Amino acid sequence: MKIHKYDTVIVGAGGAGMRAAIEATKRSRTAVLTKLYPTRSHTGAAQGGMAAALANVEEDNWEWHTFDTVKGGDYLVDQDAAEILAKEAIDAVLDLEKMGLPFNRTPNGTIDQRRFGGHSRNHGEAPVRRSCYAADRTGHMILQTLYQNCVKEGVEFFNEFYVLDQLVTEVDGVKKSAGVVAYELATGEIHIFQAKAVIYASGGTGKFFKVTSNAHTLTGDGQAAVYRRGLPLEDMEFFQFHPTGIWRMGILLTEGARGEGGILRNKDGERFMEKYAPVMKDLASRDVVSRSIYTEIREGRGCGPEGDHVYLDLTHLPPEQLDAKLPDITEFARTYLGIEPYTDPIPIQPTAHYAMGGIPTNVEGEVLSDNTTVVPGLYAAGEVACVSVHGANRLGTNSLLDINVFGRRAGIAAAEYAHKADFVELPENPEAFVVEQIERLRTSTGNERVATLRRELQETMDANVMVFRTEQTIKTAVEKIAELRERYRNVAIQDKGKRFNTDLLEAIELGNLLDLAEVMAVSALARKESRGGHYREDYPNRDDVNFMRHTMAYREVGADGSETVRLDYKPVVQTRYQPMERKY
Amino acid sequence: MATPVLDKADAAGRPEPGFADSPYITVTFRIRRFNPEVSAEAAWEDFQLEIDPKERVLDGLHKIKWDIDGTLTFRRSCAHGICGSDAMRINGKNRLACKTLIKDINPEKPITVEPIKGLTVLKDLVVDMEPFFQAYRDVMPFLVTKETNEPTRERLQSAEDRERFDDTTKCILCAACTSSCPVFWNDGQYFGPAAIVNAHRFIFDSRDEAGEQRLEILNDRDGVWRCRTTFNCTDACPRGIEVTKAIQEVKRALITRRY
Amino acid sequence: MPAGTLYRGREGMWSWVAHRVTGVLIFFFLFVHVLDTALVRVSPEDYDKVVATYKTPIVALLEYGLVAAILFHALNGLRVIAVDFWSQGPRYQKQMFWAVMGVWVVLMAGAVYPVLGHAARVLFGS
Amino acid sequence: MSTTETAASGVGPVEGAPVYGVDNPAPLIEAPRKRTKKSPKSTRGNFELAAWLFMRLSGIVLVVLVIGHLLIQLVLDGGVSKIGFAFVAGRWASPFWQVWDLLMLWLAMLHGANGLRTVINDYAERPNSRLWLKALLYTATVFTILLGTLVIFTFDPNIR
Ligand SMILES: Cc1cc2nc3c(=O)[nH]c(=O)nc-3n(C[C@H](O)[C@H](O)[C@H](O)COP(=O)(O)OP(=O)(O)OC[C@H]3O[C@@H](n4cnc5c(N)ncnc54)[C@H](O)[C@@H]3O)c2cc1C
Ligand code: HEM
Ligand code: SF4
Ligand code: F3S
Ligand code: FES
Repeated sequence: MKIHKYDTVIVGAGGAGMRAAIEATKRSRTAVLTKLYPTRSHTGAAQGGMAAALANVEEDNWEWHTFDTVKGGDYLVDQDAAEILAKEAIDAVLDLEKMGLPFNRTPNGTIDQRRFGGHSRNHGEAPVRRSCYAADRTGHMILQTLYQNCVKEGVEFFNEFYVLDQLVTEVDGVKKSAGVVAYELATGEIHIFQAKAVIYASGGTGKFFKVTSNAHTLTGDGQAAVYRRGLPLEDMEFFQFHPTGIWRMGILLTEGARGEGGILRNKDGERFMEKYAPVMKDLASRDVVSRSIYTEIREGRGCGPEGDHVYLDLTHLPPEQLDAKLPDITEFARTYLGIEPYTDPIPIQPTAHYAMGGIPTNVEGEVLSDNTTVVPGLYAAGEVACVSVHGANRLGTNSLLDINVFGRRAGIAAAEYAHKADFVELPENPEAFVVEQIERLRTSTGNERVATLRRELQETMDANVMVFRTEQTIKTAVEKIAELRERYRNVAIQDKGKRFNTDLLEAIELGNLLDLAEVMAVSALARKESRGGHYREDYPNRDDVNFMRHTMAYREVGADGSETVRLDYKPVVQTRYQPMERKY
Repeated sequence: MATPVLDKADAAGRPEPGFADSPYITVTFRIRRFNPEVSAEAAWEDFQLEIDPKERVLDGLHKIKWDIDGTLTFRRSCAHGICGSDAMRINGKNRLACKTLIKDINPEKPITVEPIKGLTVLKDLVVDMEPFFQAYRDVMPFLVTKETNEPTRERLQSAEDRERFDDTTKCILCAACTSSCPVFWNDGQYFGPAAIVNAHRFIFDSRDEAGEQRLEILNDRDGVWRCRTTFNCTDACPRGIEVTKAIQEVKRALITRRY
Repeated sequence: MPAGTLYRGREGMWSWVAHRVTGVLIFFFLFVHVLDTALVRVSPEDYDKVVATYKTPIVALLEYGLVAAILFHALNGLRVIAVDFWSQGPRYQKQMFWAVMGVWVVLMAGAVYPVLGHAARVLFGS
Repeated sequence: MSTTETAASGVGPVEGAPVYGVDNPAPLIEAPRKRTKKSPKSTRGNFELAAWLFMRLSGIVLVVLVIGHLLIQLVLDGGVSKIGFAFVAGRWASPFWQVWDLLMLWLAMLHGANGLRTVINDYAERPNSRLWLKALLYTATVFTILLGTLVIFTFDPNIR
């Protein structure tokens, strides 16, 4: 075991983590711990773009952007945060340009912008061109540019270090962050990082679904580590399902495909979105389209021998247009389906995409231990966090924005806190939890396999808490998860070694997924309304009287060691916009 | 009821393009295993799988890891060719396991899977990427500008100037190119194509002002001049970057700068 | 080398391997060739003696190989130069490689009689 | 369904007490040479650039010289069969052929030597062996070039 001391420790090197690192490194001695090489982070998968009211191509302003964000999030958005997001968006984009990001350009040399779902001029009048982009690989360019600047600033990375535990010490009755415990993949060694400030930027948790656009490594480690220490998780029931994932694989086909004129069709070749959203049709918001697709499938109009998908039809578009505007997704269709999008429709189905919920923070990125209290020294930003700027449903292109705006804010806030604060004493045996966990798995003689449990978890999540939910399906999921958690105690691994023991880590990741799936299902069960990504068939309407509030989930450990999820609620911050019906 | 599961009988959809019926086939994966905690030697190990030939090699590796032998070790994350984690040598060529379909590499014969060449093997398919990233860091892979007061708006750049270096911005640092280069195999001192690609991305960016320094770095004994135009890098690049072309452009820039 | 660890490169790699092998071969030949030619300075008789040993069929065959090596190296060298200095060169390197092979085969066929003709006459009478 | 052909998960047969273990790992399979933080031992100057350019330029000239040489030696005049002292004497009587052969000798030797230098750099792993091989190469090259030059310039057709 090794002990390191840093002012600031950042967990995760995706967009949010590296944006924070660039600020924190300038101001304090900073270490970035990441379970992947930074450039492997899933930020690189984002295709569409990053929203900012630059008004380079048409009239626009941050106020409209704020409105769209609030409305897109079905009014569950904290409006003070959304305002900051939209205001600082402009500088966030300009900062990235200064760092070297190769945005596409307009004929007069400024950053080009394009339309994206849900972004409108003057409070919903007409679509607006707000998304700044770099071909169809904006996320890739953001990730690369941030990494390049980390190299420039000499940011200190600990690559392939898995953070497995958050250290919390109580000082005078106040819970403070003392540091983190990390596992070095290459050697199996355990490292304690004592830090004045810790920033979580460890990304999403999409891997508890089977069909997902998320990477294998997005297992919610950050959320789980914090949750396990008694800190709350906010709005975990809200998960975004993107309508167009490649059938069975979940690989994302960007909204841009429909933006370019792509049409969704059922097995009869019917353009079914005309029925569900007569005005916006295929370009209605993500949750609406996803639900429509599943309705078609359920009513027997799905395609294929098992009737379990629909088609994204691009065949009427000229091949040149596909080559110019959608090179990556046409390549995906060719590579993974062996389908030529010029002539054949692409089988698609909704895919789990983005966690709106996460570790609750205020607008400075400070983590909350209840509705208002800040945990000194603990920060979070990016998909792992819930500020909440996305509310019940995130608008496309707002997440790349989120990671830059709040990544930067958290980086500055944490480093400045580290300046004035002292190190917090480490708890006794700081490594105890991790050592125990690893030893248990390594020596377990149980008969359950990680892959089996994970498969069952993913299947139950896909079947019961995906696009459509009811009391009954969620209960089924809760029960199944409880069963899986029980069986997880008996899980055994085959690799008993120390070096690159990915077998062990997959087992630990599964444990995190199980914890978070439970929180999600329990939170969803209690929310008896439909809002944004959370759609309850038994309560199909939004209920602002009872549920205009954030869910806060806490882990309770009973006297007998039993674990339960305790739910609490937090009011939504409303400043300018009163809830209205959400129509597109 | 939630996400639907239909009876196969009542779903007489129209026939699938490219998805007729997917018969599972038996495929042998021949994997180069090495575990320093067991033996100092690397050895081949065969695994037989029932697999849909339309699945990826990565799916095959997962099947092995999850259902047969949990000790099999490899890196992966995104599973669709954008993170660059899983470059490996499949049937003798560098590729991404997640971008290679079984049916495209002759599943009749055993599919050989080995770690990429020229980097220290740590375990099974995992190699030490540090030297690779070190070469990347050595070419100053970041925008350098002299301006003292920060501009309040973006710098302008014409669409043509932006297009000039578009190809090399696609790089995902997977190392498929560098570890396919015969010069690199024997002499890890060579910067390697990936580092040159990333230098190219800035040398030809009209906004950048350190092109001269980067060229000087690549004028080094281990710089661009070591490239023997073997094109393995171009053939291997999963992003379709014309790597050799980029290297040649750097060479020519060096020459025109001198003469 | 255990089976399978050979990198399966394509035209570019194999042409480079051949270019390198032929280059080294030619260099060593040149070295010997200068040495033997130097004999003209020392003793014409010895020179003629040495050259006479070159006039056997076996050496003729070796000579044919040498011509093959030089021609390949020269033609592929021109291809490499095109890749270096012609901006479209890298894109057409495979086509150029096959063009090189084509020209090489034609030239080698053309060289059969001039180079091997004498040897044939020695062997089979003329 | 799925079966493994070899026995356990490990690698290769293990006989007797295992030598390597979790806490006593075997040496890794190292690459021949690795880049490290110290690696770019900067070699300022344009030597590599010049050498690279020289290879192309000399190559182009050599095409003419060498192919011409081959044509004359092997094809036009009847091939190796009639080469002899008299033949050489006849050719070197003309300054044109003297210059031709001189140029060819120098260019080919320098081109070849530089080519071999890269080959040595690529394959000789230890700095020491690189040093020795190159020393040998350069000596041989200088020797050959000087010898050849001497022969061409001081050639005496009346030596008999
Ligand atoms: C396919 C796809 C397309 C998208 N397209 C868009 C788009 O067009 N526009 C948009 O705005 N948003 C888009 N999004 C959403 C957006 O890309 C993500 O939400 C965002 O990139 C998340 O960034 P992040 O920095 O929070 O996390 P990530 O980029 O996921 O980074 C997570 C980091 O945490 C590290 N980490 C995780 N666990 C640990 C641990 N235990 N210990 C140490 N380190 C750890 C990882 O190594 C990684 O570096 C898309 C998402 C997907 C999946
Ligand atoms: C006939 C015309 C010739 C041409 C057009 C030619 C061209 C070239 C070129 C362009 C290269 C550089 C290849 C690279 O950098 O990848 C090269 C390399 C080389 N040449 Fe030549 N060459 C010719 C004749 C010769 C001769 C006569 C010799 C021997 C003395 C020779 C020996 C070599 C060697 C050893 C190399 C190095 C190979 C390597 O590094 O892979 N060449 N040649
Ligand atoms: S150039 Fe291509 S092969 Fe090389 S690292 Fe980049 S993406 Fe990979
Ligand atoms: S493989 Fe190597 S030799 Fe040059 S063309 Fe590519 S860098
Ligand atoms: S797993 Fe990301 S590139 Fe293959």
